[in-house]
Amino acid sequence: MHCCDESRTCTALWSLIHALLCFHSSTVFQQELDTKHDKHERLVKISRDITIESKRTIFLLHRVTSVPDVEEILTEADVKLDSVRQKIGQIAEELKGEDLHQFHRAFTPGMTTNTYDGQPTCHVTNTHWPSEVACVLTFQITPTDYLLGVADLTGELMRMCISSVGNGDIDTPFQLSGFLRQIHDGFSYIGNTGPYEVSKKLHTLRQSLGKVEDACYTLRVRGSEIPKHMLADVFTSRAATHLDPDEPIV
Amino acid sequence: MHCCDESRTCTALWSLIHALLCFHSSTVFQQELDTKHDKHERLVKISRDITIESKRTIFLLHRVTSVPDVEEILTEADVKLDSVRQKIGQIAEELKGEDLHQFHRAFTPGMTTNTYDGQPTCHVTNTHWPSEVACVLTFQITPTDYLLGVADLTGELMRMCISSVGNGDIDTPFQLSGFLRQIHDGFSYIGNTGPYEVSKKLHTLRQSLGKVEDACYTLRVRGSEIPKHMLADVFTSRAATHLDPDEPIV
Amino acid sequence: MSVTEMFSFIQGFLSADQDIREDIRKVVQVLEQTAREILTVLQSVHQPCGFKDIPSKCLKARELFCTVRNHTGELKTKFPVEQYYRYHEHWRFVLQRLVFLAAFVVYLESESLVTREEVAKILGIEVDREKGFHLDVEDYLAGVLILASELSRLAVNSVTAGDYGRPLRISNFINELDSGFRLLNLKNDPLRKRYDGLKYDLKKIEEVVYDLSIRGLTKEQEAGGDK
Amino acid sequence: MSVTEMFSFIQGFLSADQDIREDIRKVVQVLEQTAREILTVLQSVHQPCGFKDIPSKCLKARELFCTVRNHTGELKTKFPVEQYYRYHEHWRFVLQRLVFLAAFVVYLESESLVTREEVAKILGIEVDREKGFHLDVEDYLAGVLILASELSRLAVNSVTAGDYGRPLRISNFINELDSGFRLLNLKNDPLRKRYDGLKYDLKKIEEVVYDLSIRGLTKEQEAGGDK
Amino acid sequence: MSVTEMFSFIQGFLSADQDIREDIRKVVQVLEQTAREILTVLQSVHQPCGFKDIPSKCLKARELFCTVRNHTGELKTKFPVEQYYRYHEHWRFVLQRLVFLAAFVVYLESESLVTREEVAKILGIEVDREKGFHLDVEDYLAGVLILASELSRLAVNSVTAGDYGRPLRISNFINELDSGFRLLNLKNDPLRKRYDGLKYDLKKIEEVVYDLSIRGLTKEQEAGGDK
Amino acid sequence: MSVTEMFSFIQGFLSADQDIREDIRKVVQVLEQTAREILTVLQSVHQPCGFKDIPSKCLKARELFCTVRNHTGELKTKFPVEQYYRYHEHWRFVLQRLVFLAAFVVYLESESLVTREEVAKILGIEVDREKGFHLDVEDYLAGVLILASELSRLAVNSVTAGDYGRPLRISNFINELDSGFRLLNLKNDPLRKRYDGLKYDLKKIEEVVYDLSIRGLTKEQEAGGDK
Amino acid sequence: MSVTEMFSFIQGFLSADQDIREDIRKVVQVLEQTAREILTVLQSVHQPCGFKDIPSKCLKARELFCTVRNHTGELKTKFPVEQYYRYHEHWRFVLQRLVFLAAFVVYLESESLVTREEVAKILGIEVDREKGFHLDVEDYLAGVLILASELSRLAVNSVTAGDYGRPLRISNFINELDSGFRLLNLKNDPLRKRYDGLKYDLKKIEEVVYDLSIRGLTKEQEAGGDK
Amino acid sequence: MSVTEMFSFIQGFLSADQDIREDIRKVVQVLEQTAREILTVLQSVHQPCGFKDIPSKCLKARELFCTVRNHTGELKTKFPVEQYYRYHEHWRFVLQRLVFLAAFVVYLESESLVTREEVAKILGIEVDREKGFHLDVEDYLAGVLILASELSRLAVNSVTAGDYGRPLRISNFINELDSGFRLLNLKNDPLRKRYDGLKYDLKKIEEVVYDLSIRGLTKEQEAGGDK
Ligand SMILES: [Mn+2]
Ligand SMILES: [Mn+2]
Repeated sequence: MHCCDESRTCTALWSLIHALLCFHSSTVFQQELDTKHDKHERLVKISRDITIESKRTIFLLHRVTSVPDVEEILTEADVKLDSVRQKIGQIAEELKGEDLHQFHRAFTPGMTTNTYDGQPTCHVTNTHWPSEVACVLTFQITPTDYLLGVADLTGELMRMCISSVGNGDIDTPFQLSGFLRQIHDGFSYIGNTGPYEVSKKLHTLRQSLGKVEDACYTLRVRGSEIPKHMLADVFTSRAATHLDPDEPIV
Repeated sequence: MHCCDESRTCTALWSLIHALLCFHSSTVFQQELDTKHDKHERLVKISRDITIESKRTIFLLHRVTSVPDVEEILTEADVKLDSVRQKIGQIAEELKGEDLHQFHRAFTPGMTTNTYDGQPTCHVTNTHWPSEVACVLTFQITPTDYLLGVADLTGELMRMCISSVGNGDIDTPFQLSGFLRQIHDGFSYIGNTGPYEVSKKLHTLRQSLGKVEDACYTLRVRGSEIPKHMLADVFTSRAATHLDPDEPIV
Repeated sequence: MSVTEMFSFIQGFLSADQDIREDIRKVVQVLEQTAREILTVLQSVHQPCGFKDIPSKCLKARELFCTVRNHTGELKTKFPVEQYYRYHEHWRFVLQRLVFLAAFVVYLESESLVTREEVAKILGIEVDREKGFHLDVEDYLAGVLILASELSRLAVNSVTAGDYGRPLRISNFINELDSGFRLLNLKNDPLRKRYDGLKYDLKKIEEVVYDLSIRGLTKEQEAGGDK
Repeated sequence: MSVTEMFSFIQGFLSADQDIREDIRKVVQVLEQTAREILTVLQSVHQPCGFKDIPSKCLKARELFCTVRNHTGELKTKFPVEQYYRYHEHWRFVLQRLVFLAAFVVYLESESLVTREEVAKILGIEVDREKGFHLDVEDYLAGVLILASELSRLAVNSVTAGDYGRPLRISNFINELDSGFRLLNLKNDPLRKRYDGLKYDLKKIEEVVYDLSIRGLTKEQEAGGDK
Repeated sequence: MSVTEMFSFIQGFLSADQDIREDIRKVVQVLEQTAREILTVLQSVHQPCGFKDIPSKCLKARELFCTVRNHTGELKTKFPVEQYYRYHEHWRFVLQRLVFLAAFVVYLESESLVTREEVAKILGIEVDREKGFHLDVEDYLAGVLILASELSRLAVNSVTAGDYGRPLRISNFINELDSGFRLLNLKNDPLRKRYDGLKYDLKKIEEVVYDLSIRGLTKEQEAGGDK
Repeated sequence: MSVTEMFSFIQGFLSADQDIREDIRKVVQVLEQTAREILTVLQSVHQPCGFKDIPSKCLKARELFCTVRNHTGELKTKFPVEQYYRYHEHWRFVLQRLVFLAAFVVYLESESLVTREEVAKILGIEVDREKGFHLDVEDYLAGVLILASELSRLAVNSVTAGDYGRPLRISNFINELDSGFRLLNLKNDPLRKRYDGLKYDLKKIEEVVYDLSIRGLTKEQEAGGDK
Repeated sequence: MSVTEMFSFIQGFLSADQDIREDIRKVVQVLEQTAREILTVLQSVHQPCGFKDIPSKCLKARELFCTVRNHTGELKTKFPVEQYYRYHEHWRFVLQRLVFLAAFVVYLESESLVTREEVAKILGIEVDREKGFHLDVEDYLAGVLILASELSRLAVNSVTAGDYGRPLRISNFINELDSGFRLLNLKNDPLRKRYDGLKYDLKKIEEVVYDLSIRGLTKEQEAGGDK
Repeated sequence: MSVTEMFSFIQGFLSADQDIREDIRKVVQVLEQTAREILTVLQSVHQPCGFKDIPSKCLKARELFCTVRNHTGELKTKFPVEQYYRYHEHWRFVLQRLVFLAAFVVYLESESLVTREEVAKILGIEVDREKGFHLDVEDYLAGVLILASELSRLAVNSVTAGDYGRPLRISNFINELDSGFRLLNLKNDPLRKRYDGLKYDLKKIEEVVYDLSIRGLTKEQEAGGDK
């Protein structure tokens, strides 16, 4: 009933359209739609893997502040990052010859995790802004992805700062607060010029910065109290009881 | 600094705890957490596959109302369903010896699609309530999953009804409206006794039923108009122009 | 200071992007205006008097499509061609409307379905992504589905205007269209939703044909011959 | 009618489930009440006067844990054992509180971390899922993290009460705990969040130790001997 | 200690309140179950076969309302009558459903709007707040609005069942109801929102009557005599 | 203290503003009541019996518009005229309803579209912002769109009442309105959304006309002479 | 017409209710204003200079409570006393604030917890529901919890003002309060949530006492004699 | 055709309005850019090194305010002055930010609260509505509340930078501000919400002062001479 009876009602015109539509669409259109959809699915999967792998690496890097053998951890992190790089390569492969933005949403979550993932490694070794991330990737990260990644990084840095204080590391918070303040000022300079997601991150960033500033404040207030004549005394006893001798002193 | 200096401050007690916690947790705890997490990930993946595969089958079954070779499609659907069954087997395998509910959320989306997936096949061949679904599955479906699946089925049946009307099939809507009304009354009997998701579906179900009832109404109002003396005339001409001769007549 | 520099740099990127979007928005506004004008021309076919001079209305619409081609030509120059999907959302809506309008004109002229190639030509854009500013498949399909809904309205109004043959032809056309769509495995949500609407259009047209049948008005038509 | 029958049947399932939940809720309420009583007993250690008779308070808490074991014994009978995770949410919260309370008692008694086995025994439940109503790993860890926060408070109050040795020992204990947790790769969100809180506890305790150090009060302690 | 004493005293208050709420919740659950059973009985009038024995269904529903009266009788004993509004939220929802069901039965029996007095009698409660457990005006109105929506569905299904006279009578009834509501100056938000839904019900029923009118089916009805 | 002084001063500002808003709210409430009364009068035209005495209903409505003018007169005195847009939100809703009611009366009287000037006169307000409390263009358009939806309902009900000529005239009227709106370049969101509703009204009316056409009821009308 | 009559009758009910609510709102606004004035008087105790003349501030606040009693007296006359819970939401918020203010005054005067009876007397209302407009237990508790948070702030500021004895006394007071609350089996959500805040207040105060202890400032206090 | 003419005429109105809004939006974007630049300049006072050259930063900000005045000057020309509130929403947000920035500069320069007059002068706009483009009271208050939150951050960072006197002065300033706001009877929702935030700022600053007091750092300050 759905299919017109060719011998009676369908004219040549209709059969032409029929052919054109039914077969054209079932082959060409469907193929186009399917290819697109399957590629999207693959990108989602790879992106998911990248996120998991990146989070594991971040986790590993957090231990940097607390273990003696930093080198070993960095090596391990590098191995993990290699696998991330491989997966990013896969994305690049999939996107070869495609318009990046068509599938952008598919892999963005993975990429932003990765952006900040690259950071702590560099940050630990030298406190300067890392730029090698861009080189690692074989395809372009959009500025938005980059900004979002940086914003996520600040959250991790805040956590790092709080645990530094807990561990008695006094320099890191001050260094971090300056660094975070720069990022914060940068973000507020960009303001609502950027896309919505970036403006939204500004709030979280401000909270992280607040926590780091509070930590610095606490350290300063505490440190202010040592009576001058006791100073030497205090630190010898401290070192003797539970501090490593090579720990930086206030 | 994080690691206490054994020779001085750490007593035997401390080293015991240290051993217990650091190594116990990194082996036993971590293993337990990882196993759980990985299994969860696998289940999510299989469930996703089931959903895709099931949707494809439903899609195929929709064509039943419009193609001449129903048998062929049913065979094709059966092949597809076999692959779904295989995947469900994988879930069952993963859950062997596990508490079903621990991972429940991981595979529910896939399972509910599948519940209603089984239905149309049966519905097309015989209009009775199918119960074989339960047998196909090698593990128990919770009543909630079942109800959710049935509710999703009604949405599909509503679509089927509307296209039947479009195709001039006049019996299906009346059959479907009775069937849907029974399901609707059943759901309203259960009311808010069930879990939240079930109560939520009731609204959608009511909308679907409304659409089917409207369709029946339209058919009745339309059909009421044929002047008795024209009746025979109308249908001969109709059959002659664009209806299959074996189409059921009002 | 290096961080400041980097943020200024990024700000540059973002500003450039916003400028592009602003430019695109302006051209798109003009396109929307022209699309509205074409619609006004074609809408009159629903009026009883409008049925008489469909050809002249199509001609007028064709002329307006020249303007459309100028605007799409301008649109292409507003952004790097390989970033089509970055700015897709800006013109997606108007492009679907234009596909519909082109499909409507072609239908009124020849009662046939416009192909993707033809639409692209009418709008002055490409079919293949590689060749430049192109017509996305989904946008083409969305435009065709708008046509279906317009034709179901036309079926109703052609009866009012006393043209009893057209609804039958529209019915066949929409049925063919439905068969075509049924072969597609639509995953894309908005398109799937629009396609669900097609069933209601189909139902409406079927009602019209039924109403004509029981009154013997279709036979009359065949006997009398039409168009 | 078959559909009606089936819905009655399902309604039976759902009612049974709700009855089970109602039963569980009742036992859980009693458990919460007992947990609150244990807390009241243990809270008094924060008071200056409370520091003197910690042992007697621990004994009293141990007695109340007998009642807890009775209730957990009853809880087990309320639902089929293999459906533990189906109803997990009902007792999750109170179980974590009880783990904390058990861990607090054990800490006050021996300044050591209660093991999962010990906790299970104190609460009258199993460690292995296979053996019956058990203690989920995550609930154990959550309970331990509550302990950390309580101990940071205890460190503060022990200084007020004039006990200058305890904060140092608490500091070491929490540091060990932190090392342990740092080895875990926490994916589970609520646990991860709670763990983030541990850093603040650590910071607070570190402040106390620092305050004692710069005043030479830790040395005094070592010299004088304590506890 | 005085503070402790006062808090113990307060705990007495709170426990009493919680016990009352627990008791109310239990009765309300039973009421909801009975309401659902009445609904199941009455909903079968939408089935084509259901139109034949409306009287028997009404009888069955009336019997179930006896059970309702028992439960409302029990509900009254659960709390001091002057504290009606303290616990109002607990039974508000089920009471509105019951008003609807009573109004539906009365409509099916006599095609008239149940008055507040009648509903109160059917549910075994009072109209005046002073006399005891009463029916709040807003709950009565909410229940009546649910009826309107059910009747618009009934109008559609009665046509399907071949009863062409009923929609016209429903249309008049709903129109009268609408006039009634327009007299009210509703500020109360949830009621106002529900009332907005009445317009859609009205429109829907008018379109059913229209479909019958244009096909001469209303006249046929009048000619043939109805009810 | 200077800060205190400044804040006291500011409090004066804020109080004045709040008083004005309170006053406006009161008058607006009365206006809403009158609007509801006019609506009740006009609604009866949808009833079969209501078709007979449309003129008398219009007269009654016209009388009530006198009251409206008194209230708008009072409204003007409640705030400085140049701050119209500061308080616009307060009366926006009721003004759109009143525009609709005025447009409905005028349509029923003369089957023509009320102009902005006429509405303003009926409501006792100005057209030009410069001259005082005026009718914002967007509010005028919103009111006209409510009329379209009311007329689609009237088309349905006039068939029920046996008046077969009116739907055709309504169809022409709404078509003209639609052309008018298509001339507008609407960016404003709420108005645009309402305008999208006009398409549905139009389609509905066209279907009514179709139903009459296919049954030959329009010709009958023309033959019999109408209006 | 009977339906119309019933609805007119119902409108009477609704209007009466709306009028009562309007009246209540007005009195409540005045109460809020007075509450804000009392707060302003009491807030100054946080200032270093404010510590000197707490008694005079308390006297001033006591005077303002006379005004409060006038307003609560007026409030009672606005609605039938048995419908307290019908309109409870309107005054709930301000009553909790007033309980807090009364509790704050009493604390400042005597460093003791105001009882429910005392508060009721200060506010000119009843303790027992039976005797008239009364103070709901939950509102009393809510007000007391606001006091706890205010006292944690006072502890901080009293150190700034050089009063080292007060924090210790506040700490004891809040500890006692905490024990009291732990006796309660709170199920009620908003109160439970507020109670969770008490833990933070307690911790904050303990830290203040700690800061004093470690610096030997508490002993100094004891030595020097206190209050 | 008369309807067409009227709609063409209305299109004129709408276009004019849209053009004005487009113009306003452009100027507002530039204002926002300048506001962000001022913010960047002033935010550097939170850096330890930033405390040294506050005066030079203030000078730089003052220069940028010249640009602001140019833009506000331009903004005024974009629409008829009496229609301020028609377009208020467009510049409301940026104006509040600018008030904050002006208040911050003035605070840094003189540690005093900028008056409404001063702000208006800095921004190149009027205080009185009658005189032209003015500063709405609520926008002034909103900007001042942003300042409070910024100052609580400054108090923290000034301690980090070793400036122990500033927090005390900030505390007094915020206390005075709080008293001022308590004089206001805020009903307006967004402003009320912001004001609730002030309490947290105040508490935060008080704790900073506390930390300094208990360590004797405030006295040291006083002894050493300050500012
Ligand atoms: Mn129809
Ligand atoms: Mn501190």
